Amino acid sequence: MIRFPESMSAGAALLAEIERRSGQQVSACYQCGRCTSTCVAAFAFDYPPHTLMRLLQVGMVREVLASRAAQLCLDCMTCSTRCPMEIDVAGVIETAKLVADEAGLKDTERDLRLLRRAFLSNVRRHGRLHEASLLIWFNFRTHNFMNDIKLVPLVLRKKNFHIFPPRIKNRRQMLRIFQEINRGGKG
Amino acid sequence: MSVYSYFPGCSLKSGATEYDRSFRLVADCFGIGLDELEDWNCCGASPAPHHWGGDLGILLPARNLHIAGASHDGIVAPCAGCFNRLKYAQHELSRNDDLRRRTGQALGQPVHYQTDVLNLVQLLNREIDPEDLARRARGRLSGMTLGTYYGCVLVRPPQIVRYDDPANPVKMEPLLKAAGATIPYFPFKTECCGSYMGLARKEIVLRASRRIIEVALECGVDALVTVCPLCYQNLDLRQRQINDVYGTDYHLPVLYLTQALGLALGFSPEELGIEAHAVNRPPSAL
Amino acid sequence: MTEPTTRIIGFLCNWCSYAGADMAGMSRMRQPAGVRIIRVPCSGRVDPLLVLRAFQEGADGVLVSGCHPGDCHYGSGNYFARRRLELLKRMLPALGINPERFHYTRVSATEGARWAEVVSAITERVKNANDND
Amino acid sequence: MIGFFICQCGTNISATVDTGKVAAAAAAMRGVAVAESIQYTCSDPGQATIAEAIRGKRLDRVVIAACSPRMHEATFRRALERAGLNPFMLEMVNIREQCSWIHSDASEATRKATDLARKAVARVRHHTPLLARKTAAVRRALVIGGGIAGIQAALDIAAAGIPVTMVERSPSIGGNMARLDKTFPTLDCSSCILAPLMVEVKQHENIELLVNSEVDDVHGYAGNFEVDIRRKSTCVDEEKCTGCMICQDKCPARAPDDFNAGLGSSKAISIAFPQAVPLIASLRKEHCRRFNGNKCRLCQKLCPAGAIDYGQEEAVLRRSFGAIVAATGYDHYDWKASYPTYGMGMYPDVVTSLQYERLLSASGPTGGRIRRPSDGAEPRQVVFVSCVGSRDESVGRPQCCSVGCMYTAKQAVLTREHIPDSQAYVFYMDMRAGGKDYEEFARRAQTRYGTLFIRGRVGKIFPRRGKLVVMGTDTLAGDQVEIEADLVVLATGLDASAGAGELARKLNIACDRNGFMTEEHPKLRPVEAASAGVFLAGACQGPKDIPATVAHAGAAAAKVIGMLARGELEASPMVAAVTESRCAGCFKCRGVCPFGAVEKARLPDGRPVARVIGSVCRGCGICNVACPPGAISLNGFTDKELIAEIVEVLKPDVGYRTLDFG
Ligand SMILES: Cc1cc2nc3c(=O)[nH]c(=O)nc-3n(C[C@H](O)[C@H](O)[C@H](O)COP(=O)(O)OP(=O)(O)OC[C@H]3O[C@@H](n4cnc5c(N)ncnc54)[C@H](O)[C@@H]3O)c2cc1C
Ligand SMILES: Cc1cc2nc3c(=O)[nH]c(=O)nc-3n(C[C@H](O)[C@H](O)[C@H](O)COP(=O)(O)OP(=O)(O)OC[C@H]3O[C@@H](n4cnc5c(N)ncnc54)[C@H](O)[C@@H]3O)c2cc1C
Ligand code: SF4
Ligand code: SF4
Ligand code: SF4
Ligand code: SF4
Ligand code: SF4
Ligand code: SF4
Ligand code: SF4
Ligand code: SF4
Repeated sequence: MIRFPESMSAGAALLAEIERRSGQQVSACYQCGRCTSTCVAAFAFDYPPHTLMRLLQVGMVREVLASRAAQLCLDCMTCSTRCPMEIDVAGVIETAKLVADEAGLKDTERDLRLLRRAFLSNVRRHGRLHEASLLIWFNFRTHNFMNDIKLVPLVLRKKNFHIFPPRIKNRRQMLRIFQEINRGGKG
Repeated sequence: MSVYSYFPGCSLKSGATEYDRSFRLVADCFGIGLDELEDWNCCGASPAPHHWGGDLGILLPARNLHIAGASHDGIVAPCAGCFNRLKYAQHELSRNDDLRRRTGQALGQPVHYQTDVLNLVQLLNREIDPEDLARRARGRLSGMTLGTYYGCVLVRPPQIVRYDDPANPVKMEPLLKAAGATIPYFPFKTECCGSYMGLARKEIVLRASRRIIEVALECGVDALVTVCPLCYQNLDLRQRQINDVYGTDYHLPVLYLTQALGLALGFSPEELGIEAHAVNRPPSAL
Repeated sequence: MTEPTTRIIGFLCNWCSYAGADMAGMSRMRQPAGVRIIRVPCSGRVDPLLVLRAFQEGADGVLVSGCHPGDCHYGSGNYFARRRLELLKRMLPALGINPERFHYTRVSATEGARWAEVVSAITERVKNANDND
Repeated sequence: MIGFFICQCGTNISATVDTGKVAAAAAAMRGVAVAESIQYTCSDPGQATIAEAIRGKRLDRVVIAACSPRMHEATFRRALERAGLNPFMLEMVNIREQCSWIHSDASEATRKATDLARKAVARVRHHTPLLARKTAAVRRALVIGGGIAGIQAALDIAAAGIPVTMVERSPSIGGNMARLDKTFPTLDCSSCILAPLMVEVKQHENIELLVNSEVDDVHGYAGNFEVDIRRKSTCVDEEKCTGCMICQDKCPARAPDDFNAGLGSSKAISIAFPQAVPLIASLRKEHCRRFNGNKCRLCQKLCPAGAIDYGQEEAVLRRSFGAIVAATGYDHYDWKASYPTYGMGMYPDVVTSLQYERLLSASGPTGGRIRRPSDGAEPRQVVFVSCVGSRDESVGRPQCCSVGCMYTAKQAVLTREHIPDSQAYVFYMDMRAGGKDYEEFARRAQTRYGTLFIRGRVGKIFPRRGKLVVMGTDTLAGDQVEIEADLVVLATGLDASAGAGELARKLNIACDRNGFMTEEHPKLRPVEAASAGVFLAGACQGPKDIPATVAHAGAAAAKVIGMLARGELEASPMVAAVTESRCAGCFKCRGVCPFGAVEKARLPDGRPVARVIGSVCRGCGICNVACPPGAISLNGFTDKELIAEIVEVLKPDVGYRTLDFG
């Protein structure tokens, strides 16, 4: 049950933070559902995009932060370009995702978080991404060894395909960038 | 001759080498100089902006902008994702003093970020005169019906990428038409293909990409044309997975724009790397 | 009477603010006694020169009150008033008049309570306006 | 000689203000011949006291300190008039609402009342007698637009015996209502109730009907408008044409069918629709072969009435009117460019609500059978999409179309009536059914006619195997929705009619941000435009359904009748006036006047000066402030009067703190 005004005041600070960082006004949403209508990932969400907006409006911000939807959103911005109220829905969800990370809510969609982290540590180490090693690493972590393995020969057909990770030269600078980000806060 | 800083990005050096190759071939034909960016790094793709407060998604591409400096006529990023990240970084750097300062700190010197950032379609629109292209096209595309697939990040968010109509982009069309192809109205040209979920949440990608292929076939296209390696990967490399899951029997070729133009200019499918695609059965008219 | 009265000239438009002041009276809302109201058809009739004249003649403060945006009986009168009076307000310091002594506000015909508040608040501010700043 | 009367209002005033003391102070003021305190001034004895004093002491000015002038100024003006004085030689002092009722300290209230009395006495010295001027008004009204609004207004005005000219730009009157099939909430047939009224307009002895005509230019002012009306060339002699339609049948040149909203096609020479009024043909040159370099003259050869005249020229008529009613209605929002996700018009089976009305109508291109435009098949699944181009900030249209919900419910009902085994789906955001019996109607659509209402917007429409897939959301169920439709109907929003802004400029009236003409007050003056003598009727003022349109039009007619019935207009004398000798001809006044009340005039020596049109000026005084040489001033609120008030009320007195300029 939603209890007003408790729910509103409980979520007020977090909502204000999300609105400030995303630059969006959540109260402008009139629940038309257009964002949801063409979201390609919504079928896998626990709450569809318009419901995320509603939960924020009624102060149930924690539900949004802990939602699978916030993690699964592709940030494809389809919803944002179609919202009749010109709300950057993707931006709101994106911000919720960042706030959730900072709040240490790490239980949902662990695989996805792992993958994103793996990608970035790959970049941190090499400066560039190496798709094959990422795939293998990810499959090991998720114990799903056959995931996409059939694609590998298809990729190997391509000319100039690098078996070994490419590396950039100025890796010191790369590290500094990551250090700077960590210093900037929340890491 | 115009010379551009060329930012290939990770994809064009790994899973999408044929994109890199066909781009160089086409660029050569029209005297477009490409100077690969020295020691470029990954732009951060999708994960970076989702982590560590989001700023990583700006600092990574910022380094590339900085390296590009002002030396050329602009920096071109064929990968739609890279293009988006570069534009985004540029936008944020121009309005956020603190971010600019921090970026400078990480780079060890004040960041240079004002370089003109172009995507591949923009570059070709700028450098290729459609009439010239029509004269040189050897008819390999004529009679072919192509679906232009723009995807998400090439046109969105419109206020940042400032490129084409976000709801109905049309900038690829003049080039392909000049090359002899027929372009029907394709209503799914900006529907998302499922993005980077292929590894972790495959069902999202397969469902989204299947829709795109289904509608494309409904529109009678012989092949889809894209400028994004991720879109390519979801639509072509995973087409067999789609067939497995949905019991369909799709064989819809997916070409990079530069491959399609390359065909018109007389290069062979092998030269353009089309034969290495998952759906490599050439469209009937090839 | 211990304190000298603070005399404020109020230019009020007939349709909204003057009616609002009447409404405050009908509701018997106590107000400081120093305000002297001059009725005008529209705040757009208020010439900045009239405001200056009031200061010249010794007014402690001047208040112009008109309709809310969109409510003007003449459509755009309050818009003209706003433009002219904003300009005036910016010029006041140059004329040696503390801008705290001049106020432009909006009160509708039904906002009796608001009028009473405006009068009290502005009387206070004029009283406290320190011309040596 | 000034008379000063102060009212006790029983104890309303006298309990706080010492009226005797104020009267005594007033008696000492310059020019005051009498000063009296009266118990109830507005009562008959009170008024008699004043009248006596006016006559006995030969007063020429009167000051009354009592309640608010908003209460009794008119009462006392009449009293002055009855006593033989010009009614505008009165000045009131508000010592009740703005003094006795808001103060408790008697000495302070009394001092304030005295201040105010002084200011009024000073002011009244500057009063001059003002005369309410009367101007003759032309007893003829112009109605622009011949939809149901214009028709209703014209008939009402004409019924009062006032001649009307109706100007309609299309070849027939009837407007949008003529294109509707049945109307909510009663489902009566639109043309059955409209057609008799159209015919009545044509036949009414007091109505001059000019179709294929537009207003070119408007000069003058309330009571005396001079209007140029441009009659377009249609190559058909209206007097001769009998409406036999032979020309239309035989004409070889196809042309778009505007009446059927682009469904089907028409001919280069045609009669707009079978019930058209007047029933005459018009030729559209842009589609005619003869006018495009070919030889055809078929219509001329075949016309039994000899009505065809290829050389017919445009004509401009000039008419005089006392009042003008704008009834230009609405146009349908062109949704295509703004909704690429709905196919931008690429799919023939995505139609607009108006096109659907034509598909439903027995007089429509399908003879009242619902058929898909693409293949002529009868649809089973029909999806309605509300709010297309309405309530959508992303296409710059935040407004509600106000009729879409209801006409969509109606169309859903009619769908089931036409095709019993069909299913209608309505995507809606809120069901706006505010009128009488509207909600009940909408519920019946749901219960009796099985319409499925889905609360949510549609995101995309695309074709699949001969059908249209509609992707939307059911926000109540919290899930995505997909419907395979045979036909999709878009409830497109309403725009102001094309050219409404231009016409408004000619009429010197305003349009709102959505392009609709602006009324003077949204509640209390809903049919008056900001320019005197111009009235609004129907959807030109904002989206409206038929009942609201008819009520609005009737109200506009009543205002016109009220204005023109007496044959002359009485203008308040509290208007601006120009002292021509001072006027520099800069026309700053003209630039700021919200009502276009200032015109350019020339003195006999050719010098341009401003002149105020008394019947148009509304007395706001904005011009008074704008005039650099102080040539234009507002009667009753002159600079002199206002300055006298300021100076007098601030006269230094003991105990006052004054500002030290230095
Ligand atoms: C699809 C649809 C269905 C509807 N169904 C219903 C219903 O069932 N029940 C209901 O109550 N309402 C219904 N309505 C609303 C109804 O159509 C309007 O209330 C009504 O038509 C408004 O009448 P009007 O005379 O103000 O405007 P219009 O009907 O638009 O008439 C305006 C007239 O002015 C003419 N004109 C325009 N500009 C000029 C100019 N500059 N000079 C000269 N002439 C000009 C036009 O040619 C036209 O003849 C529906 C509306 C739509 C869109
Ligand atoms: C809570 C509320 C808020 C509203 N807010 C708004 C708003 O913000 N904006 C808006 O536009 N509208 C508003 N309205 C609507 C508005 O009140 C009505 O539109 C308006 O008052 C109707 O006026 P009327 O003269 O028709 O009826 P009424 O105001 O009801 O007047 C009818 C009069 O007739 C008298 N009477 C009745 N029967 C007889 C009889 N047999 N003999 C003699 N006299 C009789 C009554 O005593 C009364 O004085 C609101 C309504 C409500 C209920
Ligand atoms: S950005 Fe996220 S919520 Fe919006 S449409 Fe894409 S996946 Fe769905
Ligand atoms: S599209 Fe916009 S207004 Fe509609 S539900 Fe989504 S966020 Fe809210
Ligand atoms: S004139 Fe006004 S103040 Fe005097 S008795 Fe009448 S109502 Fe009361
Ligand atoms: S123009 Fe002649 S042929 Fe045509 S309808 Fe009129 S009378 Fe008949
Ligand atoms: S001249 Fe011929 S084409 Fe033109 S309207 Fe007459 S019949 Fe039709
Ligand atoms: S009336 Fe209904 S359909 Fe029209 S805009 Fe309003 S809510 Fe939408
Ligand atoms: S502003 Fe004054 S001077 Fe200028 S035209 Fe008007 S009346 Fe004459
Ligand atoms: S008083 Fe107002 S309405 Fe009259 S002429 Fe001046 S500005 Fe126009």
